[in-house]
Amino acid sequence: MIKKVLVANRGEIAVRIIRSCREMGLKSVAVYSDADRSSMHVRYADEAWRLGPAPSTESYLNIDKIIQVAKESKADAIHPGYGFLSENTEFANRIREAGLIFIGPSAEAITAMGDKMTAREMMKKAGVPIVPGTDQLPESEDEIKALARKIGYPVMLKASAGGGGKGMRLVKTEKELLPSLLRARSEARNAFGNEAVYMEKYLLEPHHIEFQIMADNHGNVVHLFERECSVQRRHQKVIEETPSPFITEEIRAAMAEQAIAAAKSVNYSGAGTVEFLVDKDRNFYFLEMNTRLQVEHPITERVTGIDLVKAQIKVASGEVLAFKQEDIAQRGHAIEARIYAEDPANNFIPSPGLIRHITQPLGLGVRTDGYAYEGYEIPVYYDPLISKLIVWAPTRAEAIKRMKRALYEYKITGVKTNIPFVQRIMEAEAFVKGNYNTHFIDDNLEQLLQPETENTQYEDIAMIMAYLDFQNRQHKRMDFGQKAGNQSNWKNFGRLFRHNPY
Amino acid sequence: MIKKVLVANRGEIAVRIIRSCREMGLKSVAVYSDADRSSMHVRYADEAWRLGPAPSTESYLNIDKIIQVAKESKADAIHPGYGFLSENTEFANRIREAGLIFIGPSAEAITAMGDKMTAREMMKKAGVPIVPGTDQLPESEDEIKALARKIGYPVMLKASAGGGGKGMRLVKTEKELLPSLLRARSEARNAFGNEAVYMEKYLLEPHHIEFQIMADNHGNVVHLFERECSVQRRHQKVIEETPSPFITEEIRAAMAEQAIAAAKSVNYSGAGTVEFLVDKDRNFYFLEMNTRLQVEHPITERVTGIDLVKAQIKVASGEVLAFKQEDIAQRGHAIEARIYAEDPANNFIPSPGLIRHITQPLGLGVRTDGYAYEGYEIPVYYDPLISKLIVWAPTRAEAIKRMKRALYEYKITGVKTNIPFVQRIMEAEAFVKGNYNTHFIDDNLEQLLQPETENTQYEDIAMIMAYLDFQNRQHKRMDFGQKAGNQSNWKNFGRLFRHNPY
Amino acid sequence: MKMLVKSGKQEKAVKILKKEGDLFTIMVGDRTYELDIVKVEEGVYSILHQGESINMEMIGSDQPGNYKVNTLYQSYNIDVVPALNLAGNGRAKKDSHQRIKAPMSGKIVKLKVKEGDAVEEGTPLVVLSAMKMENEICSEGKGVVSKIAIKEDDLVKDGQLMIDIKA
Amino acid sequence: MKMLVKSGKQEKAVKILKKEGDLFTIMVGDRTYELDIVKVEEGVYSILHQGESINMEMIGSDQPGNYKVNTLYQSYNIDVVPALNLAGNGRAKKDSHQRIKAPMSGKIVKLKVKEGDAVEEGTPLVVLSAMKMENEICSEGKGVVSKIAIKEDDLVKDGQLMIDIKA
Repeated sequence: MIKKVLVANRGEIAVRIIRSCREMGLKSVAVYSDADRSSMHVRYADEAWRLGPAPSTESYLNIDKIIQVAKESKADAIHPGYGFLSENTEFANRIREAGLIFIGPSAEAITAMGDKMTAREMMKKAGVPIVPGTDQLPESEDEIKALARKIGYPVMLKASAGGGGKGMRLVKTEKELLPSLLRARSEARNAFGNEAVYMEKYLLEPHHIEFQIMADNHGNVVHLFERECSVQRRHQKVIEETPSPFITEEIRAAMAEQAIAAAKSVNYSGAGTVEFLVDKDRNFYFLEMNTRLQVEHPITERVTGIDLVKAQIKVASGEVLAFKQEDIAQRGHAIEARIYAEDPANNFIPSPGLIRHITQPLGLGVRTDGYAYEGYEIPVYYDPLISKLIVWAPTRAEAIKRMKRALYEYKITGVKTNIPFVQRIMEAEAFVKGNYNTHFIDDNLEQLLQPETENTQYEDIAMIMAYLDFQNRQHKRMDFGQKAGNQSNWKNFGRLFRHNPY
Repeated sequence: MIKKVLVANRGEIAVRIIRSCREMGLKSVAVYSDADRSSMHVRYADEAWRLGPAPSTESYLNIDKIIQVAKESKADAIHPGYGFLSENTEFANRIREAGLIFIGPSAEAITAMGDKMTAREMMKKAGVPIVPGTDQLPESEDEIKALARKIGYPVMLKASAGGGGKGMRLVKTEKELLPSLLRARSEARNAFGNEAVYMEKYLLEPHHIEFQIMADNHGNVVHLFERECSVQRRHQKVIEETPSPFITEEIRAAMAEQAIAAAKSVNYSGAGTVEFLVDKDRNFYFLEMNTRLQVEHPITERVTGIDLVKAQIKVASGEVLAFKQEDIAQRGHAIEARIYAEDPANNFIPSPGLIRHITQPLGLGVRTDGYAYEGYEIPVYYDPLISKLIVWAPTRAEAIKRMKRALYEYKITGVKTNIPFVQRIMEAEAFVKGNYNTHFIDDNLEQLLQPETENTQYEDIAMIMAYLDFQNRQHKRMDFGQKAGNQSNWKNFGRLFRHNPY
Repeated sequence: MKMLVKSGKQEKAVKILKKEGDLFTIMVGDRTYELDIVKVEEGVYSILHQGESINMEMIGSDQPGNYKVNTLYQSYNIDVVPALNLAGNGRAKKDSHQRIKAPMSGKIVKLKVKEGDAVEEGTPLVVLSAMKMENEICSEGKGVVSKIAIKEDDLVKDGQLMIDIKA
Repeated sequence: MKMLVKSGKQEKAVKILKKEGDLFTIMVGDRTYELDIVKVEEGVYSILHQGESINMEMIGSDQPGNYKVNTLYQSYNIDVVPALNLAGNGRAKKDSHQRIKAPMSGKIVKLKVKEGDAVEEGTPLVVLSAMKMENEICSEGKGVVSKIAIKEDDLVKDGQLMIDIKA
């Protein structure tokens, strides 16, 4: 039924979605901003259409233009990816009004779950446990302070329309409350066009564990097990794994049941994720439901063998789910590392720029979902995610070792990345033992940022290499000046660096 | 117990073995010929030691030198990979005499199975069905002709010490017999240092189906199911898949039983492969046993989840197999395509040379085992295998589509490759239906070599691009001559091709 | 200088009608294309044509103006040549020599003819070993070996002249 | 000209004692190394040292002789400088100016000071947005804003001077 899919996104997720379209024999339409003309999703799709200037508000968030392109290109369905318009009710509605298929749940489900406060209310009614907290915060600063005192510090500020850590702030003392609120509102406004913020109790030693849901339009809802996402920095996930090393079989079953109940309460359709916070005593609370594909969906794909994008497209076409709950099993262990263009040594500031060299890790049990290539300039306008590195192995211990091996192979030059930081996480005792919660990075930051112990020999050799390269260049330059004379000299020298197979 | 592994091989298999060593925390020692100083296995290993000049006889086949390097580098085990010395009894013996561990079976098992004629004798005794054929061929040309007539054409010439299609020739008529024998002997001598050749009946519409065996030193022997390897060109495998679309569950069980019987008859230890020919009526015959890791082992790894190199190393360390027969299942479907540096349009002649550009396929369900990188010059001395592309999906139909998607992403420039040819195989009706035997490539060669139907538009655009590039270069060159004058002109033009993200 | 572009038997004139930024309006033969052309990697171009995303890879050769242009499955051998040269172009076709070039890089393991030998179509000339395979190279026609430019054990490069045969 | 090589606080003389093919015997400071050095990719070298396989990636900067050299986990910032220059080298250290440079490429969303303003350690100066995150950049010390080289909505490049503060 669906023949041509417009992917209203960019970066790795656009490429990933187009991959599945290609495997299904569907035509794909990429859209791009001026900053993305040479981006991989444009090169990889069957068609590519311009949206507008670089800022997302004028391109990837421009509903009118996206629908216009869908019509001109004769696409019959739109996949929103994650971020951007993926949880925007108006977008879903406008697509359906235009006679096109939105690859996602109903606008009602998005509205219900998209507004975190409404979602809390609904879960309360459905009997799903929720974290103690407030409705939308009032204007009065005194009232806000009173609410925070009542809940008790630390508290969490969250964008009502939020997701992905944007507009989220942890507040530990009253002094930080108002400045953090301003920042949260500003980020929420920029990211979602909605500055409503609410407040929740901050749980102790919490785990962030989520369940993948898949539902069709015929009343079938299944879960595809959990993802443990507690390795976070500033509420931004860095490492995800499945199964969770923390929960027991009983808790897993109870959470799965509640996740399905949550999805059913909004007549959910398509792929969705029910996020829970789990405290140190394994009490779990509904946190939010993301009504879209999740960044970390590949680890679920790896342990279940199900291609979630294909499943989404089939559900949107009206098909019945191809698998029943009893068909779905978690096999082995998968870990995902998000590779960001950022500088961990310098407070993790983003590091956009030109990719001078990239070597992807390959081989047994390794999957890379990325979009960067040699010579690509990562723009400053969008997310710093370069790629996702996913490994699988029969056991968690082996998966960690495989991840270390893959990170060893992963070379990206030109921009700074968090690869060495992720490597350190894989070596950290708490992570290796599976004994960590959302404070893991903060608690271990010093160790995670520590450089390798000094190696005089490597430093000496690095100095030698700099010297040789410098000399090599000097001699070359000299030769440009004096033609005949020194020529043989530097050429000889130059040749020392080139390998001749004959 | 094993702490440092010397890998007595090169190319993709050396890299693949070192990957598993790295994941196990073992140090790796690469060895290299002069043609391979800049090869990936040298760069990827912890240590790298020179063996000698480019020709294999002076490097990768130089037993003395390899053992000397093992001692100097303090390696305690040697992994032979496939090809080269992997099935050389003397090598296995010399390693053990030097007090080192050979990661492979006993010298006796290699001898028994390595000599194809001895192996046939043993299987006859063990009750495993074998293909009608001869012992080592006599010197007399008349006698050879008589033997061939007795078996009946077509017959197959095979190197007694052979493997991997080297020294193998199909002979359809008496006229071809002696020239083919000369060629087979020459190839056998060069590849294995042994020119003994024997003759077998050539079966009708045969399938080449093999079983992966894993055995430890404590009497445990398991099989890891079959691989269908009937897509061959000149007895060189091109595509392998598992499960086989041809055999039934009953035949699979019967073949597995015989494969285990074959391995037990030589007290086998480590990873091995029992190859069968299966005729159109699903009668199966023992063909040979390869006493080493097989090129196509990754598809077995993918459907069973077992890392065969790690399993080999553990067995060599004296460990008991970590899995029992009932733990091993075939899940989903895996296909491997061998990517060769060769020119299908020009009689498949090898195409060594400089890799100017390479883009590896990535994403869900794709594994690449290769060793080439941008700027690497594939030497003329060794095998033309660049990499192996392995895909997995829940079903065979989806795996084929995924393979097509991965091939679409796979770009290698500078040398000619068989990527378009493999793409065509994935589209061929007989392959898609799973209805093919070892004649598949010959029977479909014309279709498999046919170029895409003409696309005037693409040709026009290609002409435009050549024109623009040419003009661009011309203007650049002019500018070198006349400094100031035309400068802005070509610079402007040059800039048209560069994307500026700001 | 006016240039023509050749691809196989086709010969067309190319004319840039307009360019604004990355957008080109170009006429090739009697057809006009509006193309959005961006160089994305060395020798790799992303081209948008009426929405369609086309990737082309250009490989220059030693000969100026000669390109191999790869699209997804197709590979075009294209020459950009001065318009003048085309008329009187009679190269190679009527050559009475058969120039045997190495079809791949490799090593000469056997030389089967010597200068002055008469050969037929199919007469084996040399055995070239590359990547572990021995490849016999045969004469494509009748003639006399006029020159042998290699000897046994030589390493040859793809395209290197090995033997000249006079018809 | 005699050159010295600096890495962090280290300063060493490098001397090539011998080279044969890819094999170098080189003295750095008072240690001698025998290295087999091959360039394998642009800016990437494979080095063998007593059997150990070491990969180094060299990234040159705009400043001649300045390199970032990456090994597996370590990154060295190395300068090759004329021996003469080192003695009287007193740059930067005693500078009484605080030069606030953009720590990343991005967009100035808010400018929080103006020329002439007095600032303390921790005074917010600008808010820089990059990759969807807002980053507040603060003064590292006390002083007076002597120059502002940017304005709101400007796109800045990593390392670009934004504000000059006089102590």
